[in-house]
Amino acid sequence: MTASHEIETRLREVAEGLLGDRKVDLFLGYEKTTLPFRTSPLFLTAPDKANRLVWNPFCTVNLAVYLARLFKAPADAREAQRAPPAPTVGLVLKGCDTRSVVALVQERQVPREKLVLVGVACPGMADTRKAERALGQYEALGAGEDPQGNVRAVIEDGTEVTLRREEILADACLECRSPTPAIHDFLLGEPSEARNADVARRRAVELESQPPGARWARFQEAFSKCIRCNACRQACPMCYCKDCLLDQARPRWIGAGTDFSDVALYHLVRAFHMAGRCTECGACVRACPMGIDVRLLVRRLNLDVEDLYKYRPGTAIDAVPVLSAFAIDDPQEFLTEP
Amino acid sequence: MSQMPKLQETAPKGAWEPRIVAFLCNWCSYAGADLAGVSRIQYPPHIRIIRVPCSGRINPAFLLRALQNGADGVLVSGCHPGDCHYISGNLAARRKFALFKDLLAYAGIEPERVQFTWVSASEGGRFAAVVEKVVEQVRKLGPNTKLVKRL
Amino acid sequence: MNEKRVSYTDVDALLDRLREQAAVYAPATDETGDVTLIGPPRRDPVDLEYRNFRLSPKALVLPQNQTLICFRNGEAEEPILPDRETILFGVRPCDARAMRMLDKVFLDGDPCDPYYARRRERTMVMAMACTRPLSSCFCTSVGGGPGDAAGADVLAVPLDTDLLLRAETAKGEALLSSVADLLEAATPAALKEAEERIQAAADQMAPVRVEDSAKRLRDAYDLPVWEAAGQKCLGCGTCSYLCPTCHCFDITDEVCGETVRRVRTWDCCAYALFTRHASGHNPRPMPKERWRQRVMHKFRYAVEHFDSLFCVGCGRCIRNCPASVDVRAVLKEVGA
Amino acid sequence: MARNPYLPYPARIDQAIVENEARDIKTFRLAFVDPKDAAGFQHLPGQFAELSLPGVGEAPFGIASSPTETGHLLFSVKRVGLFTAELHSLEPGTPIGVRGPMGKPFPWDRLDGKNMLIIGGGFAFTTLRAAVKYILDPANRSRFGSVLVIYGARTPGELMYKQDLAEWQAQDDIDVHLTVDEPDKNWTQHKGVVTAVLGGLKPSSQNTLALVCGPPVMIRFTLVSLGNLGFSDDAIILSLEMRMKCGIGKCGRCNIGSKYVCTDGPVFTREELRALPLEY
Repeated sequence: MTASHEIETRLREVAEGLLGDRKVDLFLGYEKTTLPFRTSPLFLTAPDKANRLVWNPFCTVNLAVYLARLFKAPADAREAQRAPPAPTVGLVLKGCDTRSVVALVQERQVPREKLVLVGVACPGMADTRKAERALGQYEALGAGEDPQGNVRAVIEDGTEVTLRREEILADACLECRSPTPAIHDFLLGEPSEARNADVARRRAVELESQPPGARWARFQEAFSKCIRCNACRQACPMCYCKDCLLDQARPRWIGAGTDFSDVALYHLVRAFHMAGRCTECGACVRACPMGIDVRLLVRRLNLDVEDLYKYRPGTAIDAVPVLSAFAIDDPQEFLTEP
Repeated sequence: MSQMPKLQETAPKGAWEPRIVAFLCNWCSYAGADLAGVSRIQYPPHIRIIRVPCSGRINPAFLLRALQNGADGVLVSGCHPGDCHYISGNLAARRKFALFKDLLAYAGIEPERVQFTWVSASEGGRFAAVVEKVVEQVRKLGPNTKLVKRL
Repeated sequence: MNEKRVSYTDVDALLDRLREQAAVYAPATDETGDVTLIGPPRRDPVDLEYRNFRLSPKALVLPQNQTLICFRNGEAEEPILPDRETILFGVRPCDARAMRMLDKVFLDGDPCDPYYARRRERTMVMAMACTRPLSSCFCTSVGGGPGDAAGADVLAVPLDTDLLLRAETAKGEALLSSVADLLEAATPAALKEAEERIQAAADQMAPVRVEDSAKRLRDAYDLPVWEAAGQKCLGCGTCSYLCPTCHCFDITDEVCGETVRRVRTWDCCAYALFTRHASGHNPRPMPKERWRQRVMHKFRYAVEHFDSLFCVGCGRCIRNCPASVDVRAVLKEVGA
Repeated sequence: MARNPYLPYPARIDQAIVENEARDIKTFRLAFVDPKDAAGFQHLPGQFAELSLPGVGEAPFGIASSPTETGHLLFSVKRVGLFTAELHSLEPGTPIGVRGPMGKPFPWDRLDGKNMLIIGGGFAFTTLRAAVKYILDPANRSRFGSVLVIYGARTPGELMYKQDLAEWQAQDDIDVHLTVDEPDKNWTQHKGVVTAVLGGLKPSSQNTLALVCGPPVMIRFTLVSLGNLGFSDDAIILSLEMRMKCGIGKCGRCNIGSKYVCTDGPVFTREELRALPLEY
């Protein structure tokens, strides 16, 4: 594993170069923020500010989420005339983030030629909540990283605590099968292997092995905490629809409140729309203020897609998205026969 | 809203009977249902048909809304592969249906609540047989309670 | 002396007694390991080892779904309002103070909101002074404090072995006298300890300059800081949903057969649809304007409208923002 | 106990009149079911009300009738969205709910003894109609000086309230100028935008207050013209539109700066608007 500070140095050089040579108009990365165990997205335009870029175990935000916004198609011809030319954007991407970008390119939301992909071989990102919880009653006042990639935190009584990286890794990272960006213009760090390629499948199969009643109970338990804030949708790079089904008023598909029926519909519809599109970055889980495992259903659906149609989202830039494609001999055992 | 089917009223009086909403494609399955009717093939009266242009038109949200509004089961039927009036609408739909059926199963909703099939315009008998099977299976499951919204 | 004390070992007994007269919400550990306010029918053992709850208690006075009107066959019916007295035990002073702000919107205005009013007048707040604020806390900068009693009927202060209890309103007085047999008079030493603990907590919080925010924000519509914060903002609404003072709502009609329910649900000014007109025109089309609205509303408009900041410094929006935008940093830039 | 402010008064659609050639503006005549509600509904021109259709929702509309027209309320509604489309589909006799009156009316105490300049454009003439009707009522007319109305629309067919306009033009206690952008062959009145007519008439700003309602573009140019004519910001009165839900200052949706359009507006002077952000 390449040390974070080396990647950080290299990242700053790359960003400074890209901006300085006018290869990009905007560079998206991460910067330090006020609280430990977090970083904030950085919208960088000045090459001399490149030293604000950081790379550490908490560079969690999937920056691809900003792309659909930056490349939003104009609403009409008049707007198209007034719109400034699309910027060229460089951005820092982990394995999962790269898959989001690829999927967005596949779905024609973002032009590949306007992007400079700075991939980082990702050692797995820490989960802010897990890290905070690991400190129990204490709060971190500052955090750093040791040479092994573990998180070191200074807590309120002044002592220093080491949190082992594996113990505070985000769930999505524990399940990650391709931490190194496959598609990139720059690659920082040494490519790393997947930690445990089976975790997602094991989790999904575990759910599947239970009887319907138990699965429903699990679904209810997981999602009844939902407060319908839409944070999962907003944080998701693949949720770019201009007019989301969930917001439509005519017909109003789903009530706005927290009746479990509406909560269930929301998450079923969203999970379905993510099937074969979710790049498993975990942005939804991180954004959820209630700590819900938002990926409970889509984790399984993505495996279905892989098993049935041999497709993994965001892995091939010229592939047709799985639900836009079909074959005459697609499996159809699920059909009812008289 | 006024265009919502009033399922409560259409249910047979007395003991609980399953209420099934069937989404049928205009070109094959609706004609198949029609043929079952004109051929006087008996099938259970528990079904309320919504005609759609093509099985490819069906958004899974339709099916969820039917369940939310009190349907005990949903049946979706389109043209057989290769017979789609729009060439490939049913083929694109087939992938969606396969995943959607799995999705409901993972959430713990009984798979028999939402069923998919193909019925051609000439298969009045097949249509009646499918309906019979769906109604029987849903009857065994009992009323849908999981997704129904009550005001 | 008004102050009473109860030993930590007797707090559960005290809560059980209160449960005889009201629905009691008290801090307890939930399934996920978080300490939250847990109410009936559960009566979990109280857990006082918490900094603050993930969710503010506002849902207990301003529920996330409130049926305003039911229409059955076209006839409008008003919903039946809850009758039961409710006691919120362990609410932090910041969250108790927030209820005073909600009161300004829903009670003091004309007309008063009958749904909020009913819940609020039947809700008693037993606030729990804060001895260990988080680094995201800044209540002392917005007029509150770790021992602030605004919005509380009873203020409890956690001491070494006891909980100090002080009635702050007549309602609180009556409540404490109804359980007088479980309480002892507080000693002067206990009072001193309470004061010291609160002061120590207050001293931990770094000041944020907001006292003149209304003035500073008056000419701040065109500052670059709005764009800087707005471009990071995902429009996720977490800040508003967790905020104890955010109260904007939507009203929608839900239909089931012949029954219609007109329901109000929480809403959020960070959403693009919040202000979009039927014509498609949107007065706040970009995240920049929406961020400006949120800050302006809390730190300027509310001051001009209600003579009160609409922020209690609980820091939930700071801790939970997926893009880690810190409202304190934004306010600081407005001051620059 | 005070009446629940979210509870609409039951009313009925008495009549629905198509106002324009495009047939997307209709005026609905509403009658309260309970005469007590009718007596209790005391409004002044400039105010608005929330119309309520169970299952569809609620939407705010300016009241187009004057309180001097008793027995009913008028609302002119353009079909733009979900609620208005539903409303347009309704037949006379259909029940409908009304909540209101809401908001501040035109400042009638300030208007006493003043000359009135009333400028409207398109389908925003609704509350201006109410104002004109109110001023022309025999019981009120002597309270005001001269009344000059300039009303413009895209085409003659898009002018609303044609019968009222004809009556007013036949009267000698009011001066009504109509203008259209695209006249047809029968059109004999002004051609062009309202500001052109305003520039030609050059009304004096002496002891005069201007009421202005119209689309944003019209407002923008009219404000410039009025300024040139010597109208102070304080003498120009506008009415704003905003997305609203509750209408009673609770839901936090319709604010422009620290003002709530529903309770502090919808009527504002230009002076008041200058202090607010351009979020409307």
